[in-house]
This record gives sequence, structure tokens and C-alpha cells, in this order.
Amino acid sequence: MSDLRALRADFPILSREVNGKPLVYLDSAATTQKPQSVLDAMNSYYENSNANVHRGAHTLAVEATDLYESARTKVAAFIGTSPSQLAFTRGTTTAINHIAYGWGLHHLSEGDKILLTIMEHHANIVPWQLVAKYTGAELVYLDLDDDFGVDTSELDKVLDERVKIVSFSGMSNVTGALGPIDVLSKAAASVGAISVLDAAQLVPHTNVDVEALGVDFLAFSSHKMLGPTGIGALWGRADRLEEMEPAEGGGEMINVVERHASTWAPVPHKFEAGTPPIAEAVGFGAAVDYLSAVGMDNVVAHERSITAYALDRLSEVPDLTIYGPKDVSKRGGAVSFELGDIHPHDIATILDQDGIAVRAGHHCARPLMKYLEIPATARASFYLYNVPEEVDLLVESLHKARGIFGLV
Amino acid sequence: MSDLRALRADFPILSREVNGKPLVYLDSAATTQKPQSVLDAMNSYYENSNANVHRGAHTLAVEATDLYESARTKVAAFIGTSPSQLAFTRGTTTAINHIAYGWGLHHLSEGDKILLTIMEHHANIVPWQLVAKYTGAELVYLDLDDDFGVDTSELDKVLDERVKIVSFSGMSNVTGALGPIDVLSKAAASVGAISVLDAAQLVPHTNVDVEALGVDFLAFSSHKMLGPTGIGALWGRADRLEEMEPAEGGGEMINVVERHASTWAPVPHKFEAGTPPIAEAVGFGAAVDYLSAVGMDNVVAHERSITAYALDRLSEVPDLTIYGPKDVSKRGGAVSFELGDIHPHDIATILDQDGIAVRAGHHCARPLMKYLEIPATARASFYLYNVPEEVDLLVESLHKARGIFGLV
Amino acid sequence: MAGLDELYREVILDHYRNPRRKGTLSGDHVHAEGNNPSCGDEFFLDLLVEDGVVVDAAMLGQGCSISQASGSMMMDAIVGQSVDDIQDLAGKFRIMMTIDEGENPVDEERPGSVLGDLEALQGVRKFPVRIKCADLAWTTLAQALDQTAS
Amino acid sequence: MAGLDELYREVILDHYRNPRRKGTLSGDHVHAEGNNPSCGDEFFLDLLVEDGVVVDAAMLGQGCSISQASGSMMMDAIVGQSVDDIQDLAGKFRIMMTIDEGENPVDEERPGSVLGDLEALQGVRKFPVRIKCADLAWTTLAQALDQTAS
Ligand SMILES: Cc1ncc(COP(=O)(O)O)c(C=O)c1O
Ligand SMILES: Cc1ncc(COP(=O)(O)O)c(C=O)c1O
Repeated sequence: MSDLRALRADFPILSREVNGKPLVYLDSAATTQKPQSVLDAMNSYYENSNANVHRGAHTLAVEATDLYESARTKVAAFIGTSPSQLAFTRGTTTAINHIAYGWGLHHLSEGDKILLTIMEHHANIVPWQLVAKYTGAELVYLDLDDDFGVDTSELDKVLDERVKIVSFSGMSNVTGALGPIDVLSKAAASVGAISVLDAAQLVPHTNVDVEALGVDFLAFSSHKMLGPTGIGALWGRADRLEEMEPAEGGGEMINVVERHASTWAPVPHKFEAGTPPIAEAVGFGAAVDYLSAVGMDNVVAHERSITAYALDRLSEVPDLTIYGPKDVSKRGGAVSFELGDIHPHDIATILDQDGIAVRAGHHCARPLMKYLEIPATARASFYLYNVPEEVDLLVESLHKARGIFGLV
Repeated sequence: MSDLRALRADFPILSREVNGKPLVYLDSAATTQKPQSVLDAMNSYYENSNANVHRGAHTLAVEATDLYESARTKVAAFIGTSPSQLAFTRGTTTAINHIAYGWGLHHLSEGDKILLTIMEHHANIVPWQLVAKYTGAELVYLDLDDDFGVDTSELDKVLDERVKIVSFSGMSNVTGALGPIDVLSKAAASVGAISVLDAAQLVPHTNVDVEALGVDFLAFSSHKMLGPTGIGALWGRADRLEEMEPAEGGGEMINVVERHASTWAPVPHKFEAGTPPIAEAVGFGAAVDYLSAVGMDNVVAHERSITAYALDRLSEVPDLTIYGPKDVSKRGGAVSFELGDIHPHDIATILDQDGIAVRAGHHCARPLMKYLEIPATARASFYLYNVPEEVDLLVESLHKARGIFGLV
Repeated sequence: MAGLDELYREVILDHYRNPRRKGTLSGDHVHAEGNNPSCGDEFFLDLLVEDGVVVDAAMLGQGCSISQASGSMMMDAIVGQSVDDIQDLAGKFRIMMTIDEGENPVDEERPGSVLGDLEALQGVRKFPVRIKCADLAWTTLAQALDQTAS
Repeated sequence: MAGLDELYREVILDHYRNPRRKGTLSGDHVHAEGNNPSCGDEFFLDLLVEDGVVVDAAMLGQGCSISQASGSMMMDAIVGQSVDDIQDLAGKFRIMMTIDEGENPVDEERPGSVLGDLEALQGVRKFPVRIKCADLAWTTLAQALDQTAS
């Protein structure tokens, strides 16, 4: 197991106790913890350079603008692209909404189709439902195969020229399953549709070279990759960004504003209306610096081995069912499970008494839950700071839950 | 002069130097500096309680949710309303876009009118241009009177049943002029239109009792009132929030998501799609705590006296023209001016050499600049941490600028 | 672990696993649906009220042990009772479940004397995030009773 | 204040206050418009190119001393020159204005020998945020020349 144990000291929260036990944080798919360097970068911004960006000739404004734009350069470089193709948004959700309003609203008509998969997060469903309602387009879903992967075998049946958008997740936040990026981006291109990748779980946990993925747009969130809340990013192919309209209007994103009409600033600024999340960009930049210093290959190796260990250990627990691929090459570190007839919410409560943080519920993926015919799951999810002992504690606490519920 | 001088020690950045001189920060209308307590609150959140909100049964998730929701309660209380009427947004710009998309798009038709004033910030123009384009509605502007106030004398001429939205600023970020809130909110109501108040400059600088203002919606930003970037708020009358659709779709804002349609969470959650700016909410809450501890009446008194002093001292500078009301009861602390034929950008550069930060440009209010027939202004703006000596330094540096440009 | 023992009492697990009056009513009745979007718990209630008395009731639901046990216990507690008595009971239940509002009506000396089995839910007070689980059935009941009132 | 003296040289203030070739061209010409949205500076350029030579030019603009002086100096420098020479000049200007790209072509020993009055803009390098002011006229020129090329 690639040992990143020493990194734990960089994360202040990991030394706290919960209910008298050391915190065992297994909820990184919801949001990750932050290293001190990310907090330091934001504090330093506020204590030394805080000013509004892009509009000032004074020193602080210049420093703030430089910090903001160099954060853009860092985050872009992290996914292998140029800063001119990366707009900061509030998060994955906002990025997908921007694509829906900025591209979808202008390119969809009555009877057009938006192709999704049934494993999507609400963030990649609801925005499309909204623009579908406004334009008369229709949502179509791909279901799953037996191993929780997206079933692309029937793609032919749904794929035609009416499909204008194919939007799908790179990694499910429920099952951990990787998305068929290659198949779906090519399928989209083959009928002239755009492909949109929800990379909220992908960018934090894999080595992404965005230009090589073949997709047109990609969205991700800072808070799921060691960075602060309040910021995320929208990447687009240069030509797609050009043809996309801004979803929000306001300051910064304009070229010339007249009483009755305006022209837009160049990409990517035309997608950044108003005062941007400046300190958050600085923190996001520090987060990718941190991940780069660790090395994404190490992160991937570490997560794989801890996930493999967890799948292994969990399979020892009687009555436990895992919802997700067993093969670690087909999945990330989000592990959803059920334990007998103990409701996931009860599991989470019992584990919490041992200081263990797992998520329980529909994980913002209700259509998937319905498809799997389960109301909810408990989910443990791992990141670079988790260690195998934490898996052991999880398993121990699950045995305790069985005891409390009298499972034999 | 209400002396808040001692507060300066709470703002770490105020002890820095710029170009070898102590920083004189006169750019608070663009963004304000942050007291240590705001940074501490965010650090403490990240170091102790960081988790995603609303979806978890574990301790950190509960703490994070409590902190997030109690921030909502604080910010709501600060403007005299209940938390159920306050949604967090990315800022004023996003809040106004949400109203434009969430209410405007659904209530405007061809030939309807949106009434604005010519002193609006781009944030209160461009979103309306966007929905006007989508719906066939039309923008109408009120011009200014001789004292830089909005001229409401011709209101009758533009007000009719086709006016569906009246959106205007509570305080101009360029001239400092207060908006005619009472007149315009009543005028809107008289024709069944909604009134939207851009309070980006109002909430930070006055004692706002939102329920008494008579408007339907109100928007403001955290970063202009000692809080962090990345967050702001949208307030609405309860019935208006009910009739407003969500602008963004995603997690958190839903009740039930099915494949083809969804229902929404109750107000205000239906306006908060995705992971919200959690740490930012905590910081925003700490910022209103700070302002409340100082007392908004003291803030207002302090700003009035420093603005009066500045108007006075600036009037001594030859060739200097102020764009804005002279009467401090009609204005806030944003003071725009021209100095002979020295371009505002050159003024800002010269002042910056003395450590003085002022803004130069169109201040995101190009239609106003065009109306005033000036390309740009220099703007000094004040907040609770400014002291009269800083006005003296400003005046001194302006004399120096006259020298460099050979004005006699 | 004291907390957990108080939370997951025997009687709660029994109601969770053997919910009373599971099903639907046919014929005349009012129907209400409740759900907790944050955890996905659901509770569907059918109620037959005649002359101010709940004469029959049925429930369907899914969710955690607390939400389902609370619903099942509620069924036992309301059928055969007058709407007025039920409102009174609901008030007492609400106070019992509320951390800092009013005095807990439960008589600690004589367990079960005030709210019957429902008193087993007291342990939930120590788990604030689970209170809304216990409340779900009762907010659904309030909706159903509102319909009979109008 | 050394920096400010270098920035606001006499010749710059002169060009700012007395811009050369202010106005528009009538008859055949190409037209280009540039602006800096962040500060509001504008520069409108009319260019008459015949047989690869800029034979006439006129400008209108508003903005700071740097942007307007840079434009005015550019007018002096380009009228009567071949497009090739102008491209060469533009390249040298760009290098002079760029903080860390290539070696400054300006001959410090013999001021004015390479770029004429334009060399006065060297002081702008110390004020990075003002570089785009100095560049505005030149990016507008590039647009205008693009039109003559096609
Ligand atoms: C009057 C006014 N309205 C709106 C805004 C936009 O606020 P933000 O950039 O925080 O969205 C500003 C500040 O830039 C402003 O001064
Ligand atoms: C797969 C996936 N997509 C989208 C999102 C939404 O991200 P955010 O809430 O940061 O906007 C999440 C996380 O909640 C996710 O896991």
C-alpha cells in the first residue's frame, strides 16, 4: 500500500475527536478535509492582498488579480489545459447549470434529446430537466449493466440525430463505478452532439488529461479535492466555449454595456459575472499544488489499495451487500453498502458513536436508488489521508451494529 | 467624528505597507477588508467541523449544518428578517440573476417592461437584458436629476401595467447617491410590478430593516461588508419566494427527483442547488456579528462624518469635480471625482505610489458614465476602518498629481 | 454506548420490524404523504375519521428504524381516539421530542403512563439529527387531520 | 517617486494633450476599434494602406495618458512606413513592453534611436497593470492590418 500516512499531519481536523474517539473520516466523496497549506493560502490572501480583481490600478488590486489568475493557471494545468479554457464557477452544480443554460437553452428544440445515465448525481439531472422544460427537449437514460457500469450495449437504440447533448459522470459518487468516457464521448460526436462530463468525483481521484478525454465540457468542484467550498470549475473545448452564451450577466463578464444590449468579454471571463470567489480561487490553487506535490499517481495507487482492502474486509461482514463493482480497476473509492435490515441512517448513527463518519441516504442520486430498488445506502469513501486501520475500525463498528440490531 | 479608530487593529491588512507607505485603503465600495474574527471563524470551521451539510447523520455533518444554518439566521436577523426568507447565493450578481431567471423568465412576455435607473451597476442591467432577450420584454430607464438622484418626476410617463419589474439600486457605487426606495417600491406595487432592490452598497452601510422597505426582493454581497468572497444573499417576500422558480437545479434544492421531473425543496433551500459556500456562510455570519457589535448606527455616523470631511477637503483641490450629491444625508461614502484633464487611471497610479488605493474606471456602470458624459472617474470610498488622516493623505497626493501633470 | 442503548430500545426494533397497520385503506378515507428529502424516509398515511374519531388507519413507509417505529407506534396510539385527544397527544409528543421547549411531559417514575410505547423514543433527544426521523409520521398525521378539518 | 517620473515623461504628457492625427479618414480606408473593458479606454483607428505602405491614418480615442500617448506616438511612427517595417516596429515595441520576454531592443546609450518617442513608454514596464494601456493602440493596429491583408 502506497503509504501516505505522514500526510495526515497536514490536516488539522484529523486530530480531533468525535464522541470521545479519534475522528475516522470516511466521507470524502461528500467533501474532503483541507490541508493547512490551503487555509494558509487563503489567510495570506486576506491578510495581505485582499482587493477586488480586474478593475483596479492600485497595488492590492494588481496582487489580487495576479493571485486569482495564477490560481486559474494552476487549476487548468492540473487537468492539462490552458487557463483560457477554464472558468471558475461556484462548483460542479453551477458549472453544469451554466452549460445547460449557456449551451443547452440555445441549441435544443422541441423533440431533441438529452442522453444521461441512470447513475447520475442530481447535479447532472435537474439542470437538464429545467432546460428540457424550457425547450421541449426530452431526457433519455442509459441503464446499468450487471456490474454497476453504464450499459452501452443498447446505445444504438437511443442514439440518433435528435440527441444534442450526452451528459454523464466520470465516476459515480454512489457505486464508485467509472463512467464509459470513451464510448460516450465518441457516441456523442458521431451524431454531432456535445458531451458533458461530470468530473466531480473524477478529477479529485484520477490523473485527468482533459484534452485527451474527447469530451466537450467538464465540471468539477474544489471542495472535493482538498480545496475550499464556494468554487469549482468549468472546462470547455475552445470552440464550444466560444459558441456558449453566458448564463449569468453582470460586471466583469462584459465588454461594452449599453442601455439595451451588451457585448461579452472574451472566454473565459464571459462566464464569470460579478465579483468572483477570489480567496476561494487562491485556496483551490493551493489545493492542486498540494495534490501535485503528492503526485496524482500516488493518490490513485493509495486509493486503489485502500479500496481493495476495504472491499475485502467488508466482504467478511455477514449480511453486508456492496453496491458497486468489485474490481478496483473499474471503480473509485466510494463504497456503498447495505447491512441486513439495518437502515443506513441507523448504521451512520451507530458508527458515529465510534467517531466514524460515513454518509447515509440517496446521495443525491434518487433515480439510481430507484433503479437499484433500494431506498438508501451507507457509503464509506476514501481519500489520500485514509489508512487501513480506519477500515478495520469501520468493520469493527459494523459488527457492533449487527449486535445492536440483533442480527445473527 | 464617531471614532472607531481602535477597530483598525482588528484588520490585519491595514498594517501592511504599499510602495513603502502605510496602506491607505479607500476602495471599500469594490470590496472591504476582513477583520481577524471573520478569518478565525472560517479557519475554525475548516479545522474542526468541515463536512457537507444537510445530508449526513455523522457529527461533523451535523455541526457543519448547524453552523451553516445559524449563519443564515444571523445574516437574516442583520436585515431584520427570518432565515426562511434568505437564500445564500454567490453574491449580489448571482442573486439578481436568480430573480431574473427564477421570476422574470416566468412572468415576462413580449412587450412587457422592466424599469431600471440609469445609475445601475452592470449586475442590475445585464441579467435583465438577458431575460428581456429571451422573453421579448423591453428595458426602460429613469434618468437622474440635477443632484445625481434618480429623477422620479416623469415616473407617470413610463409607469403602466406593462411594467412587470422595477429594479434599482439602494445606493450608487459611483456617485454614492441613495436610491428612491420608497417612491419606486410604491410605484411598482401600484401597477402590480415587483420591486427588486440592489442593496450591494446599502446593506453594508446603513441600518436595513428589509420588511419595512416595501420591496419584493433584495440582493447583497458578503465581501462588501467585511465577509468573505464567494457568498451573498437573496431576500424575498415570502409569497414572492414561493412564486419564484429555482434558477439552478441540482442536489439539496430538490424534494423528489424522478427521471423526467422533480419537485423542489421548500424555500429557501430550493434556491440553493449543490454544495453551498459553507465556510463562506460561516465567515459571513461572523462579519455581521462584527458589524452588529460595532453597531450599525455607529458605522453610519462614522461614514457620514468621514464622507463630509472628504467632500470638504476635496473641494479645496483646484480643478477637482465631484460626481455625486454634496449633502451627506442623500448619499453614502463612495466619492467619485475627476481632476482636471488627468485621467482617473493616472490618478490611481500616482496615488498608489503613496500607498493610497482608489478605484478608477467605469465602476461597472457604463450606461451611467455615458449619461454623465464622462469616460471614467476616480473613486475613493470609505468604511468603518477609515480615519480622517487618510483623507488628508489623499488630498496631499492629489496635489502631487496636479504637479506631475503640470496643472496650475 | 449508553446513548445507543437508549436510542435503539427493544420496543423500537420490534415496531421497526413488525410495523402495525401496514397497508392502505379502501373506501372513504383521507391520505397524506410525508418525506424527508435529506435522508429519503417516506411515510404514507390513510386515515378514516368519523364523527371526530379516528376509526381506522393504515400506513406504508420506508426509512430508518426511528421513523418507521415512530409511525408504527403512532398507529397504535391514534386508532380509536378522538381527534381532540390525538391533538393533545401530538402536543405531548412534540414536547417530549423537543430539546429545549417546555418540560418533558413523560413521567420518569411510571414509564409508559403518558405516551405508552412512544416514550421509548425519548432516547432520540440525544441525537438531534434523528429527531426529524421521529417527527415524520406526526407531521404526516397533521396533514391528514388538516384535510378532515376542511 | 523615481518610478512616476519615468512613467509620466514630458513627451508622454505632450502626446496625451496634443494627440497627433486625431480625427477620421474619409474615402477608402480600413477601420478598427479597440477597448480595455476593465478601464474603459478606447482607441479607434482609420488606416489607408496603398501598395503595402500606410499612406494615411487617423485616430480617435479616450483613456489614460499612457494609452492615448501610445496611440499618438504610434501614428507618428507608422504613417509613411511599409507594412513590413511596421510589423517589425510592432515586434520591437512588444518586446520593449514585455517584462520578461526577450531582450529590450532599446539602445540605452542612444535614446530614441530605435523606437523614437515611443521609447518614452519604457517606464511603463515598472507598472505592469498599465502595460495594457500602452498596448491598446497596437492591438488595434494589428486588427486593422489584418483587414488589409485579407
Ligand atoms: C451597486 C452594486 N450592485 C451590484 C454589485 C455586484 O456585486 P458582486 O460583484 O458582489 O456580485 C456591486 C459591486 O460590485 C455594486 O456596487
Ligand atoms: C458525481 C457528482 N456530481 C456532482 C456533484 C455536485 O457537486 P457540488 O455539490 O460541489 O456542486 C457531486 C457532489 O455532491 C457528485 O458527487
